[in-house]
Amino acid sequence: MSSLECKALVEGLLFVADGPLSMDRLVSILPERDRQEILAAIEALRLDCERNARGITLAEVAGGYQLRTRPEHAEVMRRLQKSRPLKFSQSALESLAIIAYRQPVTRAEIEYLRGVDCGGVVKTLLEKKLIRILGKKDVPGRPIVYGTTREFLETFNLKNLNALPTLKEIQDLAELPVYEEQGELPLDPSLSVPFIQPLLQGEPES
Amino acid sequence: MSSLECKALVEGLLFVADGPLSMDRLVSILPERDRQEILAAIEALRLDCERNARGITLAEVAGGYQLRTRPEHAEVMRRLQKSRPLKFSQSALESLAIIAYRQPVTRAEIEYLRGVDCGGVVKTLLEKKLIRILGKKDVPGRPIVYGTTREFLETFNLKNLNALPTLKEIQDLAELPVYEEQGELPLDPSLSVPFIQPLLQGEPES
Amino acid sequence: MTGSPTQLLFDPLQYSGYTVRVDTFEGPLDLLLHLIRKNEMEICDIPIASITRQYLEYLELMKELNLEVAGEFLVMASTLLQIKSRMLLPSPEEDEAGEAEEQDPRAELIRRLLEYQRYKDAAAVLGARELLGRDLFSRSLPFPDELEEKGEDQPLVLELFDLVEAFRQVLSKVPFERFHDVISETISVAERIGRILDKIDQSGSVLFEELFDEEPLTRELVIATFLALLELCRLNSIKVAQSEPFAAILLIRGNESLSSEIEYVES
Repeated sequence: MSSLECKALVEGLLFVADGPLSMDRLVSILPERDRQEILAAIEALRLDCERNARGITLAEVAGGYQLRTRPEHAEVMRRLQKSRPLKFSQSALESLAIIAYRQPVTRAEIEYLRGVDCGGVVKTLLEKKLIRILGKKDVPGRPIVYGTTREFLETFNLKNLNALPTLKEIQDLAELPVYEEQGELPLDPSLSVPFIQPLLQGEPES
Repeated sequence: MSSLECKALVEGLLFVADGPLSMDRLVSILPERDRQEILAAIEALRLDCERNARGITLAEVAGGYQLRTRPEHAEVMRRLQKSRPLKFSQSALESLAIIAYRQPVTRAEIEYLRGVDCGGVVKTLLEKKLIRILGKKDVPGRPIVYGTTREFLETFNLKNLNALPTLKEIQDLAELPVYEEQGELPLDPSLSVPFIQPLLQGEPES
Repeated sequence: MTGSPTQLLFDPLQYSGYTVRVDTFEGPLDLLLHLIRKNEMEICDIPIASITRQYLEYLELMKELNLEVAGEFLVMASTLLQIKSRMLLPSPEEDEAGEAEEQDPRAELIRRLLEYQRYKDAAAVLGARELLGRDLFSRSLPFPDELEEKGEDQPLVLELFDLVEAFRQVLSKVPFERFHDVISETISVAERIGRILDKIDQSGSVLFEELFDEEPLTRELVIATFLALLELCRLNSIKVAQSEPFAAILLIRGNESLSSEIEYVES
C-alpha cells in the first residue's frame, strides 16, 4: 500500500504545483520517502496515464515533472481557454533558435545571422520570459548577452537544452551541404567584411 | 471506446479549467457528445479516482465539477506551497531597482520616486540581504543611505555592478526605427557605390 | 529567365494576393534564399549576376507597390552589386596563390546564407514541437505571490530584465529632467563603495593602498575608488586613521550601529 500511497501523493503534488517539480524538490517535500521510491512512483504514474486512457500525461520538462493534457486533445482544450492560443511569428522562432543554439549571444550576433534588426523581437521574448539577460560580454562595448530560460524549455516541451536536436541533425534532415562548426561571428568591425558595417552602426552604444 | 475517450476529454478539461465547470459548460465545449454521455464520463472518472488510489478526487461544487487533491494529503500539499521559490512583488522590485541604479540613495529619495511609503519594503530587502546600509548622508536629519550587497550580485548572477544593463540598452531594444533608414534604392547604376560604377558598364548580361 | 518582377517572383497560381506575400520575407537573407530555391540554384555557387538582378527587381517591385523597404534590404543590394563588380575583376595574380580559394567575393555571403538556412530550419523544428499553451496545457492556478509572507529562507526568483523594467517604469512616472544623466557614472562609484565596504568588513580594517591593488588598475578605477572613499567618509560610514604622520593610512568602519538603524527604518 505504501507505494500506492506514494504514487497518489506525487500525483497530488504535480497536480497542485504551478510548474514542473524537480526530483530534488519532490525529495525535499517528501522526506519520509527515499528518492528511489519517488522515482518508482513517478514511473508508475506515467504508465497509469498511458495505459488507462487518461486525459493527462506525465511530461519530463525543464528539469522536472509536470502533468499536461494530451496533444490529441489540443483542439478541445483550446475551446476552454479564454486567451488566444500561443502563436509564434517567424521572426520570434528564428531569433529563439539562434539564442537557443548560440547562447550566450549578443543582439548584434542575432542581427548578423538574421540580417535584420531584432531589437523588438528580443524585447518581446524578454517580456514573455522565453529569454533572459545572462550578463555582459567581455569585449569592447560590453554588450548584453542573452540565453534561454526555464520557461523556454517548458513552452517547447524540452527536458533540457540537450534535448534540442543538434544543428547537424536538423541539417541532415534538410539535406543541406554540411557547413563547418559554429565559430565566432565576425562582428568586430575591424575584422569583418565591409558590407556588414552599415548594420553595426545602428547598434546601441554602451 | 468512445466513452473512454469522452472520459479522457472530461478529465483534461477539468484539469485545465481554473474553476469548477458546470454541466452546461461541458456540454457547450463538447457539442459532439450528448449530456448523458458526459454525465456517464464524469461518473466513470469519479469512480476511477476513488478505486485506483489516485492523488486527486472529483468534487461536485458550486454547481459544477472540479478536480481536487485529497483532503488527507493537505499537509503534504502545504509543504509544497511553503517550499516555493519567492517571487518578488512589484513594489519590492521597483524599490530594489531604484536602490541598484541610484545608490547610495536615501529612503526619502526612493519614496519620492515611487510616490509611496517604502519602509516595509526596504526592511524586507534588508532582511533578504539584497541591500545594506552604506552610512548616513551629511544633510540635515542625517538620513541613512542604502546600496546593494554581494548577495544582490549573486542573485542576479552579476560579476559586478557595472554588469547591470543600463536603461538605455533596454530602451534601445524597444525602438523600431528600422524604416527610418529608408533611402533611395541603389537600382540605378549611376546611384550605386561610386567606385564600382565603371565596372558595371562592362557587365555581361546573363 | 527574364520577365516582369511580378511574374518572376509570384506565380499567380500559387499566390493569389501577391501584395500580402511581399511582406513575408524576414529580411534580405530570407529573400535571397527564396530566390535561390525558386531558381533551383546551388547556395554554394550562386550565379551572382542573375541573383542580383532578381533581387533588385524585387526591391523595385516593393517600391512600385509603395511598400517600405527596410534599410537592411538596401545594404544587401549594395553588397550584391559590390560582389558582382568584384567578380568581374581579373583575379589578382598574387604570389600567395594558396589563398586564391578564399578570394571568392561571394564567400562571406554564401557563409551567411548557409548559416541563416540552418537557423531557419532550426526555427521550423522548434515551431513544429508540441507547445505548451498551443498543443498541451497544464494547470494555470498560480499561488498568490507575496514577498511579505516571509519566514522560510526560500530561494529568490529574480530576473535582471524585470529589475531594469521596474526601474524604467518608476522613471517614466517621474518628471524626467531631474533623472537623466549619471547612471553609468554613478554605478562605478557605487560599485567601488561596495568593494571598499566588503574589504573592510572582511578583516575589520583595510590599508589605503590595498584599495588599489586589484585588477588592471585603470585611471577610471582609481578615480572611482577615490570618489567612493570620499563618499563613504562623507556618509560617516568609514573612518580614516593614521598612527603617526606619513604612516600607513588605515580605513575602518564608522561608529554607526546597524541595529538601531534598522529600527529607524521601521518607524
